[in-house]
Amino acid sequence: MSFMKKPRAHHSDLPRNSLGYTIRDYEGGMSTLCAGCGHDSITAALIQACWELDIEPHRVAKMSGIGCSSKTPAYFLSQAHGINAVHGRMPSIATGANAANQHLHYLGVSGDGDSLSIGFGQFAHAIRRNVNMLYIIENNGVYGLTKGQFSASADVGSRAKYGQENEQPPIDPVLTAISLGCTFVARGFSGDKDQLVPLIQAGLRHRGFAMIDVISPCVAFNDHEGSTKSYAHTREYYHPAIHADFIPPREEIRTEYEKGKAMPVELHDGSTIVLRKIDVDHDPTNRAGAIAYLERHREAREIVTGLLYLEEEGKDLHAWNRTVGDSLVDTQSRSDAAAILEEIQAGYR
Amino acid sequence: MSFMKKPRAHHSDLPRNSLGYTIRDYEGGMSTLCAGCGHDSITAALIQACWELDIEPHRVAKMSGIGCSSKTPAYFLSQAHGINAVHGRMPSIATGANAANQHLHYLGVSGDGDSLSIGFGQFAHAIRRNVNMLYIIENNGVYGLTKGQFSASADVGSRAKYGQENEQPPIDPVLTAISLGCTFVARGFSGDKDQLVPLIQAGLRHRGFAMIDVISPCVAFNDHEGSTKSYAHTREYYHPAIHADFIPPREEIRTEYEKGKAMPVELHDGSTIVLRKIDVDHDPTNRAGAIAYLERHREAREIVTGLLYLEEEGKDLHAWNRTVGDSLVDTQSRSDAAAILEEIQAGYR
Amino acid sequence: MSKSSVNHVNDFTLKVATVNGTGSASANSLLMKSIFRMGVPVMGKNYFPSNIQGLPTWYEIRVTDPGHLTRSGDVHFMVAMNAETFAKDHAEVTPGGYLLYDSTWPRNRDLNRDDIHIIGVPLAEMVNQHFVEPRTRILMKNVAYVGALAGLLDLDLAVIEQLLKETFGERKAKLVKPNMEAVRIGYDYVLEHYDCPLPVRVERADMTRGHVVVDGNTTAALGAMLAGATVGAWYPITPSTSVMDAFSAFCGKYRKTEEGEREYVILQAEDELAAIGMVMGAGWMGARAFTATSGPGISLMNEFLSFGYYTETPAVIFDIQRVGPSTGMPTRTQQSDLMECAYAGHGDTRHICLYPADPAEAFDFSIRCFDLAEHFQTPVFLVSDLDIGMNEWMVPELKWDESYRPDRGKVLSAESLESLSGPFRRYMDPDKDGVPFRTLPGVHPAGAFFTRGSGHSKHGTYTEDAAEYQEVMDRKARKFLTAASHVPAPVIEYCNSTEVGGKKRVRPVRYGFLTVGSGDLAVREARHNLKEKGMEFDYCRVRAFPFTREVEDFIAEHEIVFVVEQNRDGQLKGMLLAELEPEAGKLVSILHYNGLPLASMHVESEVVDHLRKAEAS
Amino acid sequence: MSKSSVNHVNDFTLKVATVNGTGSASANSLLMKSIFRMGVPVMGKNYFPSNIQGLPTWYEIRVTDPGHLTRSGDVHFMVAMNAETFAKDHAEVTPGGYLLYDSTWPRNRDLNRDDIHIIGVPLAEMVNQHFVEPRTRILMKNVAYVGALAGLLDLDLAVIEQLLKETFGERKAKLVKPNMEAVRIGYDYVLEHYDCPLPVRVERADMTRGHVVVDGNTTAALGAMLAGATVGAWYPITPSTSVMDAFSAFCGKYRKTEEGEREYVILQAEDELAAIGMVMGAGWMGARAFTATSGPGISLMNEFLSFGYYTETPAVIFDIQRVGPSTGMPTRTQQSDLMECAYAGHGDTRHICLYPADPAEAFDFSIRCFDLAEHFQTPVFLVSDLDIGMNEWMVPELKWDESYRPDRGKVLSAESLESLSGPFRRYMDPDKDGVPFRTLPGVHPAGAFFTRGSGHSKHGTYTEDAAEYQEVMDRKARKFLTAASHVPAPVIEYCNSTEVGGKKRVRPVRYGFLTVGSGDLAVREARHNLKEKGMEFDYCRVRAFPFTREVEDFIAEHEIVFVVEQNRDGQLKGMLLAELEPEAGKLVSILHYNGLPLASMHVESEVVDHLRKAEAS
Ligand SMILES: Cc1ncc(C[n+]2csc(CCOP(=O)(O)OP(=O)(O)O)c2C)c(N)n1
Ligand SMILES: Cc1ncc(C[n+]2csc(CCOP(=O)(O)OP(=O)(O)O)c2C)c(N)n1
Ligand code: SF4
Ligand code: SF4
Ligand SMILES: [Mg+2]
Ligand SMILES: [Mg+2]
Repeated sequence: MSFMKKPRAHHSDLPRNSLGYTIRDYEGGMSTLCAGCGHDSITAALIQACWELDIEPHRVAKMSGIGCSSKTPAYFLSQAHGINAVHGRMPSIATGANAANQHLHYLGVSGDGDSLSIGFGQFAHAIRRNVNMLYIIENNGVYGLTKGQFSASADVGSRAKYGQENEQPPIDPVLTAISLGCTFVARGFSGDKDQLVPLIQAGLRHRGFAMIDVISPCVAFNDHEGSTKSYAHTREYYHPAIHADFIPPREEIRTEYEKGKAMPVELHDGSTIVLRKIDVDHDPTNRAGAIAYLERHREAREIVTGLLYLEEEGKDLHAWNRTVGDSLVDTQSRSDAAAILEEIQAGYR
Repeated sequence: MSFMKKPRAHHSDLPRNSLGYTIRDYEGGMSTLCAGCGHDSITAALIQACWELDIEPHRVAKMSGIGCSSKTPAYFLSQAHGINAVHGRMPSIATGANAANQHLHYLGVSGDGDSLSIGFGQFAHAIRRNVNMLYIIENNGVYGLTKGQFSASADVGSRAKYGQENEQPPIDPVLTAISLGCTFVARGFSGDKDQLVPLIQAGLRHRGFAMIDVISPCVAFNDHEGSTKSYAHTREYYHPAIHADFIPPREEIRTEYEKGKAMPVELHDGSTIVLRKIDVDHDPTNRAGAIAYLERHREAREIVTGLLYLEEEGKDLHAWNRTVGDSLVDTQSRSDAAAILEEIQAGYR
Repeated sequence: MSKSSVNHVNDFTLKVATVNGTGSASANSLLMKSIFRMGVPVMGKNYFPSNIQGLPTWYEIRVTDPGHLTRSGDVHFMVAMNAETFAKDHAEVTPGGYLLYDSTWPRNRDLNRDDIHIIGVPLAEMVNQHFVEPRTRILMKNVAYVGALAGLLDLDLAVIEQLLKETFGERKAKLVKPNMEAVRIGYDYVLEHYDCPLPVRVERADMTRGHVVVDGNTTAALGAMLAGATVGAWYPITPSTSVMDAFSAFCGKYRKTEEGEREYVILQAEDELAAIGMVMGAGWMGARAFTATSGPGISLMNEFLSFGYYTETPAVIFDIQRVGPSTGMPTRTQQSDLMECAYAGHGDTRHICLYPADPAEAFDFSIRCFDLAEHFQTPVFLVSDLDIGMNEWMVPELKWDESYRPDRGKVLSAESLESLSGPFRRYMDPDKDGVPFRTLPGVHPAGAFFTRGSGHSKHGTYTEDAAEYQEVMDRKARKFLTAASHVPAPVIEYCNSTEVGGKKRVRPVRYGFLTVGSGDLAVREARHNLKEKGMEFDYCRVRAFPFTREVEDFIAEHEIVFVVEQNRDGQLKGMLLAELEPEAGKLVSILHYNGLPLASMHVESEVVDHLRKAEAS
Repeated sequence: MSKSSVNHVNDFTLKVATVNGTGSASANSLLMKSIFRMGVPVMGKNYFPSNIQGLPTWYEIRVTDPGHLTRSGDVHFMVAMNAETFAKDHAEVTPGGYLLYDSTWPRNRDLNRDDIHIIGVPLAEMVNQHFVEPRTRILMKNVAYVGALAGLLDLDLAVIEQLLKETFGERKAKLVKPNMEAVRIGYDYVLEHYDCPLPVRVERADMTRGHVVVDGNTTAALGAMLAGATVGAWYPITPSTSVMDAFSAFCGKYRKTEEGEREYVILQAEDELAAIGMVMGAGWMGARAFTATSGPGISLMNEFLSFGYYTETPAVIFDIQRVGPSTGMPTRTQQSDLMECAYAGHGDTRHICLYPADPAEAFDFSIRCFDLAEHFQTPVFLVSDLDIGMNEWMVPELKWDESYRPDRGKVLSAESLESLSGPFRRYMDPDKDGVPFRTLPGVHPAGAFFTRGSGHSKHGTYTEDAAEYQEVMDRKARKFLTAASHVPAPVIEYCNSTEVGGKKRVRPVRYGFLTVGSGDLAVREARHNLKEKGMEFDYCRVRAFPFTREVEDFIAEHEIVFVVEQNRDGQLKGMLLAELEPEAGKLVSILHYNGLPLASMHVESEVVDHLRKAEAS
């Protein structure tokens, strides 16, 4: 249960990041998910990514909706505030929180049911507003917590545990996000931590809405034959399109990348993402091209992964609002209130 | 007001369709919209399309949400049942009604606010279910009825009546619909009835969800300079990509079309749509191609119109549900109820 | 042993504490069902966590009189299989009771009450010796405790074997053998090591004939199918999900043509707003349609419910209540949506609600809901709860009333429309019962009109006119009054009632109990126990909103009416006060809202407390 | 002329019937404001349609005592500019009253009452002669009737000119001249053709000093700005839209840095579910945040409101009520969300509500809402309505209390967290007032905890434990009790009250009025008129939910309390019954719900009726 914090004994031998924290300091309560659930692997990747990035744990705001996936913020960063919204409505909570205080790291975790069914409108509009946050969809193609109904990301032809076949086209979070103007769109797999960790790091550093769709098999209800979100199926059709190396500010880009195959993109805070193309026909900075690329591979049933689209120039919520630098949390009574009131009322006589 | 029916004097000189109706029989109450509102032109196109198609007026179910656009079903087909849902939720009403009775023509009218803001989730999911209906978005880029706020279809850089500039990327109903797997996607302009009428006819005949995004300027709040949904701007950037001729069943395809430039597509009921390409680089039956085409023209700020994507093979709601042919409205008590009850209860002892 | 022993043949409570996801649910069900098959009345309640695997879960079985199949509050026998909750479970046993644990591992020495009997059985050890496959080992440990209990409580192994055969059917018949081996492992061990059967045990009887064991979500779904519902739209939410699962299964079997075509549509909506919208759309089209949900879903449906009320669109909503507010405790029970359902929506709205007490009534009321929704052209709620909906109840067999004909309400046919002289007017009151005529789309051009949630006149036209608006609202208020004489009357029982010349004559006592829904049996048991202590109470169970005349009279007849309900704020009491304006101070709340089903003991002690205090002051 | 004449100097009602979208709104506003500037108390109410152009619209101006600036129910002067509604408007004039119409066109001969004075002015003809541009002609016709009224009612042309100058400002100064010409056209015509001024007219006075003319959405927004709200999230809906428009305008002026950077964020959400979610997110983060909406929006917010209640997240919601149910009549007023707001959400939820009576109180209460929301860590409603929110009221100037300091509630600072000995526990009750301590994100690791709408213990941890769940719910109930002594007390006025040694001593009369919000002035006027007829009533205006002690006492002190409210179902009465359990039969409803603001005449006649009937029986 989430209140059973893991013993935080001091492991003096564990490596420490520049803040002096070991990776244990980024852990949370004990998971209550099923053994083998993909979501737990994503939790582990998040912990590693934050530790490596030297993020102060308490400067993160963790947010989620409702579902097995949405429970996970209780399992990492126990020194950070977290909030479990109602089902599908985390994007609005995140938007409001971010509006009030732009100085925290916003980390949202959702499920495919939470984001693509009940929450689809809020998901789309948070993208439109380019809220500065990392938004992870732990995508298993089913409703885990309510025991195995198809979600809106279930592929045509995918079979449920008891045999029914899905015939409705899936909502693909990646395609949707790109077509809605999302400025950072990636796909990962809970089973590939090496790929996932730098994606998470880049997403956290990106200024704007960063969406990572992580295929995360549900061992209880959607890991059988016939499911297109099982471990086996994902591994078979897994297709890394691009590899993203996240390089913190001031760190040298050490490797020499072959020209045309690698592409360093500098983020607003000075860090860099080096995109190494595995598929040369994919340009992750061209929206139309990225869509066309996805379409081609969709037809081949391939699950393309990596940082699929990136636009570093988009204005985030505070940029287009032209908000002051301070957070908007403090409210003091104004000394000029009476004068303002008088000035305004002059027009009401 | 909508209850002030126009005088239905008999104009014996008006032409009649094969059912013996004049176009007057397809009219509705008097419009209460602003003089010059684009929505009224769409109403006129709908009236003409239904009359020409020889549709029995009372076999149409008219549905809408809330907004100026959503008022229009009161202004056509007064012999048809209509329903004004709550704001943004017409798709669910339409889905339920259609589920209950697949034998009517379903005609939904919505606005950009109604469909892309509050109703975005329902809009997307009605597409996923491929509900057999014509769904028109009367797109003016603003909330007309609540007096001029930007809607989610407002373009970046578009200016509101009192000068504010929109900085959030628009949700494009056409791109969205195609990427969600919509089987019939078109765009029209309230100012071009010639193009619009056959699109409406084809959409009504298409089995599945047919979406037409109709640019429909709001003269009260969004027809000024700087607006990208004004009459002037739309005319300037108007770009017909493809022309669709709708040809009823049994009617000969008379014109000889130049090869490669025209493409007849047969609909499930035997009627045909002949697609005449104006832009040869656009293939309206290729999803990836259609998206790429749209993206290219979007970058040029062009408003491409016509039947932009068509898939005639998709299963509609009743096909994937495998519903019986009858409507599901009649309920008689079953003569075998007692026996069923006994059989079922045998398992409860 | 100096300690006393609970000595109840066919009258005790047994509780099993396990971890979820280990297969204990089917073992517990087997246990309960085998008692039922022995002809002994039994109740089974499942307290499960809101996750899939690894958290504490309990199953409570009560063996008792058929009229008291409810929680009493006592636990006479605890099967403590979960190390994490062992201390709590151990503490909960009634003095003189029994605790069975898995003695494979040593238990905490501190947890060793000397006023209860502790029975160790090395379940894991024995099962692990016998079975190899890890998952089988986990599952069989549960079957083995069923075997141990069979020995201790004197359950019939033949009955257990028969149940296993039925469960596995032909396709999985080969599973019966290993399961019976596991049963035997437990059974043989206790027979060898303990004095079996115990004083607390089951004895074959003949008290379950004519009864079935079933949950209320299944029966509600069955009602919907037999009432002819053809469109079901829903969004999954605990504890309502099994309503649509059952509806789907029933329709799959009884509602397909020979070619396999479906005479129904089930729509898994994207959320509850869409689910109720679909139901409204189908209802407007003329089909019988329904949705099933729980509290959060009702909250999301508020806007459409207001629309349904105002446009007079039939719709049926099954609310399977769970613990609120917000997400609350999704797998625990409560009656805390009473107000929300009755008044859901902004503006002056009110909805017909039926409150079943058990799965049998859920079946009847499910059917009634569809009739009322069409008769009164309005949303109608079946307000059930997790306890009724998801627990297995022993109830009298469901009966089919052969005279039943669906009440489709006042719908004008094509013929009547054809012969209409003037235009069709949607919102009139031709019969002075507040109920207008309606027409269905596609039937006839003369029936066409525009349904709108905005202001409309009695003709169905758009209006912003003060008088026209009010006229329609006033008629709707009259319609609601009419409904009060159509909804199920309360169940009322007097302590003193005599039949004189075929007429019932009653003499009310001073005090009455008034309750609703799943409070029924616990209040009845409390009433029974209090009577044995010399305190008499009349009884009223409200079965519908609007409240009927009989409820008003019952309250008027008594000095104090104890209103027993399962929520914190006394919602039913508040509604009674607001709607009926009884004398001040007459209604006294007895509340229970911790998520467990109401226990008779709680009711009893609260009443006694209140009366003692009242006397003292 | 044999007919009588209404002869009221500074005491009459004038109503203007026009078509919307023609510019009449500004003409009417000019009319009202010029009376105000002449030192004469005035009320202006706008009855506009729910469309943009071409439907009937009315503006009602009442000139009277400052205490009765409310609808009386009479119309002494009708300006009938709309052919479509002419018959109805003509019928509405009080005998002896006046009707002005545009005599450019002949009017229907049937519509020619001989008990009123009919004044024809060829407005269109004269205006069309003078102006050329079509749009100008339409606009100027309205200005011309203002001119005609100036002549007939003796309004000061200099005042009108000054107002025009202020309206157009420097940028559009050249518009003043043509407007004054149009004024003159009407003015000169009536002076030439009628005996001006009429017996019904305005006379300069000095009764408006220290007052302003303003609507309640503007003042609520002003309150929000001065209370320091920094995040506003909303979805446009009539009649609440102008709240956020005004907030945006005020912030644009007073809340920007010198560089033009905003110290606030206004979010136009995609719907009301998102709007309240944003407010909850900002409140959780520690900012003062609010939304403005109307009935349908509240319905959509139910789920999040339940979340806010249960997680104890501050939020402020302005509900500007309109006519329900469903879409209802969006441009008409009602008080029909009283119950919805108080109990919004499933499960046991209840919310603090403040009920302002006019724009001045909307200002004060708007500020109070933010303090209460943070003090009690819960959603708080400002329950206003269209009448208060969108009509222009003459009210005493708004005053700023220099001693005001925002009450940010119990928030632990980084320092207190630093020195915390144990872990932070979110849901305790350290001060025995039911109010726990909270922490804000990002402040200190020791303050971290997980906010959840699912079951939680007093420590803030996840729980499914019956006792832990209940403990938190019980504390919340206590918190709500505490709130009852923090919310605004009712305004109570007795007919007989004396001061003895500085202490007020009252002797209640038999009957009392009890009302809420915008019912205030109409009930006061009714009370005043009834007193003149020899009938005395004490007065109570409820200003908040939970109800305070004083409300309970007021009801107890009177034989009958007439509960006057603007909805069909007597929602306030129902809440009073449910919450306070007064003696049966004591509360008598006076209801008004046709969408127009309450008129004093209606209250008066209903009371008289009731008492007459009671006497007769
Ligand atoms: C309003 C509402 N409706 C329904 C539910 C029930 N519910 C809880 S989680 C869930 C689906 C979760 O699916 P997903 O987001 O894919 O998460 P997963 O469990 O698969 O990780 C549903 C339907 C709810 N909590 N609230
Ligand atoms: C729940 C709810 N929120 C808000 C409104 C107010 N409202 C009515 S129409 C509308 C926007 C309509 O915009 P659009 O759909 O673009 O239609 P248009 O008037 O531009 O044709 C809004 C916000 C409402 N009716 N219901
Ligand atoms: S049910 Fe599926 S998603 Fe949920 S915890 Fe288990 S494996 Fe993970
Ligand atoms: S406001 Fe705009 S959308 Fe509405 S009727 Fe007028 S022109 Fe049309
Ligand atoms: Mg999922
Ligand atoms: Mg619009």
